[in-house]
Amino acid sequence: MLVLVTILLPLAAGAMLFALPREDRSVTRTVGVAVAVVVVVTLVLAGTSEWSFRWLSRPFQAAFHFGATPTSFWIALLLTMVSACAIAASRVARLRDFVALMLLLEGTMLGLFLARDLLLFALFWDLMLVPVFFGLAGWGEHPATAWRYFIYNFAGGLTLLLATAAFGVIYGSTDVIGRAVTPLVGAWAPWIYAGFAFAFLVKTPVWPLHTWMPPTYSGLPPPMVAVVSAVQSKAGLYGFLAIGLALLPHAVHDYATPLMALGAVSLLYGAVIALVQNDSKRIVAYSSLSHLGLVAIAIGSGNALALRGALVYIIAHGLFSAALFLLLGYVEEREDTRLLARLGGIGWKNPKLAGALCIAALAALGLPGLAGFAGELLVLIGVYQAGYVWPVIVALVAIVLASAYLLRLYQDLMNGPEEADVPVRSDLNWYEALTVAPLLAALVIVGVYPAALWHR
Amino acid sequence: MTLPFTSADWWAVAPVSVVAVAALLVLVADIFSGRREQRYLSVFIALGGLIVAGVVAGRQFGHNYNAFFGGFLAGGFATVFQEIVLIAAAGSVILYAAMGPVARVAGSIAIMLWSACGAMLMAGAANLIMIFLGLELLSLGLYALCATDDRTSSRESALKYLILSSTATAFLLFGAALLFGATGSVQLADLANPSQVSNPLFWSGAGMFLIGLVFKLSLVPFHTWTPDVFEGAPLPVTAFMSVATKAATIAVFARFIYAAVPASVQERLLLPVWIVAGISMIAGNVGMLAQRNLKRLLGYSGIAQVGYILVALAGGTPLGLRYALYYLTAYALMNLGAFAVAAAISRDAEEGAHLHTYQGLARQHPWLAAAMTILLLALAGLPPTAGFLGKILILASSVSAGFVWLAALLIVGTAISLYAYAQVIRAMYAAAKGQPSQARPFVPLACVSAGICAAAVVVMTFYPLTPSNVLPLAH
Amino acid sequence: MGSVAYPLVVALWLLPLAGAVLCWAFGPRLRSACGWLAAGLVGVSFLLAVASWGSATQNLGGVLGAHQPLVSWMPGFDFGLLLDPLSLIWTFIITGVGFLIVFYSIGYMDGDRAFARFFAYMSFFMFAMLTLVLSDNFVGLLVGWGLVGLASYFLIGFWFERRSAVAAARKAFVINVVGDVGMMFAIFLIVANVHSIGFGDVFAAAPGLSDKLVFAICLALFIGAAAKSAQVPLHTWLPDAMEGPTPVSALIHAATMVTAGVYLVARCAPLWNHSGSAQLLVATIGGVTALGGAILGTAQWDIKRILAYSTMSQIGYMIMGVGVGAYEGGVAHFFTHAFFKAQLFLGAGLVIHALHNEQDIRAMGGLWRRMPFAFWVMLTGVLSICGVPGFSGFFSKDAVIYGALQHGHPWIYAVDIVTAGITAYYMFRMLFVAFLGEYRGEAAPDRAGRESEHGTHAPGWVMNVPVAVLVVPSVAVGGALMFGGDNSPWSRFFAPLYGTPSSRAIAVPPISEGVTSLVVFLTVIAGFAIAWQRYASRGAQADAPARLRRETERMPAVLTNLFYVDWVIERLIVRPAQRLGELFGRVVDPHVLDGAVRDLVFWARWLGTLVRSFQTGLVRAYALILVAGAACFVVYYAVAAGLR
Amino acid sequence: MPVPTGHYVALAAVIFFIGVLGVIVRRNPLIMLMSIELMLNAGNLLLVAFARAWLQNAGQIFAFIVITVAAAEAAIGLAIIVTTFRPARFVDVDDVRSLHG
Repeated sequence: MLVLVTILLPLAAGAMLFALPREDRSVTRTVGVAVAVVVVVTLVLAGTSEWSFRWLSRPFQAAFHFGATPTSFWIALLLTMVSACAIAASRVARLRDFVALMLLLEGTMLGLFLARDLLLFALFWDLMLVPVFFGLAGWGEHPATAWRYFIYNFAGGLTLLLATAAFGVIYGSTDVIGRAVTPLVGAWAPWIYAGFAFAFLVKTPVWPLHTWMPPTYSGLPPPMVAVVSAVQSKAGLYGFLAIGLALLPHAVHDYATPLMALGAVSLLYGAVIALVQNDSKRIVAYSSLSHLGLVAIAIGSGNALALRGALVYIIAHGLFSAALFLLLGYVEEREDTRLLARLGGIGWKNPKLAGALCIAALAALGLPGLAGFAGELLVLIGVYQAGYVWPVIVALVAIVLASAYLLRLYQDLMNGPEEADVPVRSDLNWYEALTVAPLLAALVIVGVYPAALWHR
Repeated sequence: MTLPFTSADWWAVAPVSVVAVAALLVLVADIFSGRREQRYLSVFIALGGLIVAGVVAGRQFGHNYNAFFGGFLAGGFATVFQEIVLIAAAGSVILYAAMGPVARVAGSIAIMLWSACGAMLMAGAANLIMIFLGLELLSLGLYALCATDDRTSSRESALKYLILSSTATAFLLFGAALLFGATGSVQLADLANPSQVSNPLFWSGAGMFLIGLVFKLSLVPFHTWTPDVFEGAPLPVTAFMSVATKAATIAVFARFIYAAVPASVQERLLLPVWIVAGISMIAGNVGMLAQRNLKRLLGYSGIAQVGYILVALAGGTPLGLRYALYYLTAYALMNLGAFAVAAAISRDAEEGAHLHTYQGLARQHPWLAAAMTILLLALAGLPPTAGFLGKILILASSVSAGFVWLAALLIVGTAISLYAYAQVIRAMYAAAKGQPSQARPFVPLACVSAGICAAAVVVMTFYPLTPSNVLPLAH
Repeated sequence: MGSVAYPLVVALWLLPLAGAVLCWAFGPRLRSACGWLAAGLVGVSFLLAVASWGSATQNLGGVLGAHQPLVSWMPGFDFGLLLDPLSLIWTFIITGVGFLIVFYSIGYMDGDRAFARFFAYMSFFMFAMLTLVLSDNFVGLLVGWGLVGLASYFLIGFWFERRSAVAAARKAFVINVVGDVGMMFAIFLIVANVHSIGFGDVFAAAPGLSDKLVFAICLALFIGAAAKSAQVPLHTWLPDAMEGPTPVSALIHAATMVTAGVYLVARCAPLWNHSGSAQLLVATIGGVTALGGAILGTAQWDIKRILAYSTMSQIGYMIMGVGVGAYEGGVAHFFTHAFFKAQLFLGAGLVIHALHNEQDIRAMGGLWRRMPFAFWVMLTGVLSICGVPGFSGFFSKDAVIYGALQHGHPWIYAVDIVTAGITAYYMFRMLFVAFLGEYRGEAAPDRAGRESEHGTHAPGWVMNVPVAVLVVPSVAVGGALMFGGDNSPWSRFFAPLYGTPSSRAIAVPPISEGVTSLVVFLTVIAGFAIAWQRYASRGAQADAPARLRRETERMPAVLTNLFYVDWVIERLIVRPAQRLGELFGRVVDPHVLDGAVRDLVFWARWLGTLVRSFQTGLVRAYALILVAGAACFVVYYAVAAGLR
Repeated sequence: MPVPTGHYVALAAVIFFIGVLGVIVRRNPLIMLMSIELMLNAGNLLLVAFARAWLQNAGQIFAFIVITVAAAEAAIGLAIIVTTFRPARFVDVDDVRSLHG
């Protein structure tokens, strides 16, 4: 029951905010943050309890079945945490509608990650596109981006739909996520897997299906892009873990090489582009294309250690990409630009901002002792154990490149001589600092003791 | 002399009769009513009649009855389709009250109700005569309705509809005659015996009969009339046509393939229909792209949507029929809701048809825009709407029936359709550019209807009512 | 395997971290107290290190030193601290020399606008370096490895409003990441084959592994070592690192961090012992670095860069030593080098500080009269680094050189000797040009923001005392500990780890140790003589400025361009990567990949126009289409009826 | 000696085809309407012929109903044509093409 509350609360709150008569920023933010925090609590209280209600009996069994699995619990926790921070950090125009959208986004994504039924998963898969779409349409830089985002991901959603239907018909039930089911085999399996895989690859995204992502990430307002890049991009990877490997392991295994190849290409491709981008948000966007390629490789390897690492890395990436986007948002807010060429020397006057950005960037480039490193190391050890050498080497090259472009990002913003033409800036105030502090703290904790994620 | 019919026979057609009488009442009331309240009076009488008919029909659902020597099968199957037709009629009649002033309301409403009678007859028709009768009753009414407006486009649509539809009807009749020749019986049930498999009369008859039906379903390449007629006809008529005609025709089609086609040849006999359905799913959706007129756009969309419904039937399984009904219901609600919104924002009969009218609707009537968004997303098959669940069910049944290629075409078509429906949504949420968007009328009745449709479309996702006991033939 | 002293170890490990956190958190409030705080905490952890000496050398149940797991990720992934003779030596240097340098910095950084931040970084560095040397497993080692890289990054780029400093910091970090990546690969190899990351398990399993595998592991490890210890070809970051404040150069880029490579090889001796080819590789790289660094040192004018190249060259010696297998020799050179190189840097720091940030020795001269203290400090340092008999450097360098011969590497032996001569040359060159003759510098303009803001002031006692203290070991420690070959306290100290040097000796050298020392001494004299003749003789003193200018002009391009290593890296790696990025970002992404999707949309629209083109509006056309469709139906059914 | 049913079928087919041609080629809506009537009557002919062949009067009933309906259709059709072409001097369906695309 509590799990249902966890999902419905943000949805209801979002709808209520829309009904709020007029724009009242303080009320809006208070409500939004309060709800987001409460959701964190309820999620933790709910733990892995379940709630189920019959939906379909024909043509296959389907149920409104919610409940966290050990894997999805952490992703959901990440989601609620990032959402809380992001909502707290929201300072856009038309705040009421924006926060409402953020809450709807949180609710729909909670539904996705807590869904134990494939059909439900597919439902929320499409549903979670809508808030982002309106976010892009209402606050983005080019409306066209919204359409690109929507069309790409909706196409993925459709193949997901077809695959789900086929799975349900053949398997007789879609109420299968997170329970020990006999894996699906036979002539159908590869096609069903293809349907799922396409959707997941688009969403992650993985090369060459990623072109919707850079404009989306650079176009969205920082709080929303923080949530999208941190958690929504994990929907695909979670799908690979909870659906691909759990229900169609043979298909995943048979087509592991293409998956890993795409992951490897993404790793290098994203990293190389990030080296030369001038738009700071795009650097992070391409970096996440690169970083998530690593998880794709881990999934392809199917090695137990690598999958543990994948979970750690999913969480880690969520944390540092959210932090990076929020902080870059603060920078842009102060400077009215996010072009590296026009920025510099912010660090002197903004030690807190610089320090926070530094931690986030270091976590992203895999500094030992922070979460990113633990994930990378476990993943690569596992992949190497599984006998794949070339993806490991590619990943190592990408790590070097990552250190190059992330330092470039940090230094070009914070270091160097102060630009003459930039206005006098104030450092993060305690409230702003509070919106990123939890993420950075979590980065350190997970980095020092990642075992917490699988000792549940 | 005494008629050979029992009271049960009359009870079987009671819903139809109620509607017919309601139409008469509308006309009579119109004589005695003054100018001002005229159209509201007619609308409410009509709605009352439709509701009564709906209740009566509902009473029949449980028990199937074979009336008029097997000419009309009441209950179950017929009831469900009749209810859909009644919903369509109600949803369209309301629009007369919702829109700005339109000519000849009472007459139009009466004719519409009689057309509804035809559609209801088709829903229950079990022999060729009844099918033809119902079809013509429906069509003749629509010919007239198309012309009720004073615009040239309205008259033009009437002419086109008249000529093309009559031609198609002629095909249907000729096919019916051949089928009669094949068996010597007009009963669909008698066609189903395997001896027909090798009868050329049966094959050619079935072929021409299907041509007539496929035309009414406006599947490519028999769709050419649809966009023009949808655009030309008055808004309520288009709404009615887009739902009632399709519902009634699908009833006949379903009954034909389930009851009249020998199972052994079903696949070979119906292949062309599935092919045109597949083509329609693509053609209809791409046709929607870059349309500037909502009615025309929905005309093309209807072409594709019927394609989806046929995909559900493709399996020829009872389950498939139930999913077809589910999606048909959903489709009816989506279309009626969309037309209700169109009516709600139009000061004259046509304004709601033009997409530029929707510029910045979200600012003025956010809830109306929200309803429209839900309805359009439902048409596109996005959650949490019946369109989404319907698609899942259709995909499931077609996959289980082995029609994967149809499922694939459905997916492709849907992907395209989203882009097309999105044009409208985009217009609504784009800031009204150019002219300061003029204050729009706010017609509660239409808004209520739109709201009900939108809500129903959402609720249907969570309570997927796919009626059981819808046997095409009572055995 | 716990022990009494274990909590002490944990404490001495964490104290600098506490210092870092405190300075970072309360820096603005503590202000100048930060320096004392950081120095104090480091001092305490030095005392703790001394206190845990006993437990480091004890041998309980086959486990040498104090060792105990702290936390476990999963089976085989246990993390703990290990304090054995090897890590103890490093701990002494890190905390001891570290303490002196931090103390020195209180004076040196006085008045810097980021005073507190500096000490936070320094403390953080020491914590990281302690993690590196105290960790009992490869992942912990790697963590420390990465963290010291980070600390060095922060401190090189300490004055981050200077583009050159920022660039140097980035360069150092990226090259070190290359090294980290190499070590990661070694860890993959180890885990895949040994299924554990603990030193104990791995070394125990080493004999069972195939030669090729051991070589691969050693190679991968050594990539890390080379990057960290500035070995060819990953050395280019070290000279640039001199952008950092001088105490940083003294502590990180001379005494401790850059010797991590030596520690790694010495720590993994069991692996290297099983792969002769790996030993040869390491020794060769070390030799090349030693020689190359020395040669480049002769061409520098910046006092800190001269010291940087000398550091590179001396680390080359150490790497050679541990490479050939003379582990305690290499470690010994690290030990003494830490003292005299720190002393040299701090001495240079005194000079630079006094001349407000003038680093070019051509602009110095005659300083021995102005600042005799600095002169004597530098002189003793130079004598020590050159290996003049009696000074510490002599013993350690001798051990390395003779070790090469003992383990049968005559070529390396030769290279060592030559390098010793060159070293003498360029060190005395620096000394003479900077301190003898007449003062050539015009009061250098005060470059704002760099070093301390206020101009020339005689270094206070805060800066002098540490330097003075350093002189003692850099002169005496060698004689005290390393005299007497196998029986020297040093060898006995390391015997539990490595056994005695002669016990591992492969060949009985044709040349005795005494002769070696003599030869080395003669080459040193030669180097000294040339330097004297060129820079200190009366003739040279006469027209020093002109001679120096001429020398600057005549300097061979290959030396001024540092053997073109940077140039090659730039052209072969950096530029191509950037071009590729441009290509992908500007062309492939928008036009090829996204373009493909846009084409799909285009075709959909095209199909739409096609469909609509049938809607001519002509009834008869519609009728025709209808009939055509009907005809198709009829044909089909005719055929189908025929088919049955 | 009765005429075999096949002849009726053939005749009906011919009439129907003529009707189809008329709809396609003629531009005068009135004549198009006539052609449609022709097609319907072809159907009627079949019905009657088969009714006789099978000795089933359902065919005749069907035919009567069709005739009735056809009459109604003609009436509505004429009305529509009149309203449509009232302004025009010549009656030509090709002039009616404001709706297209």
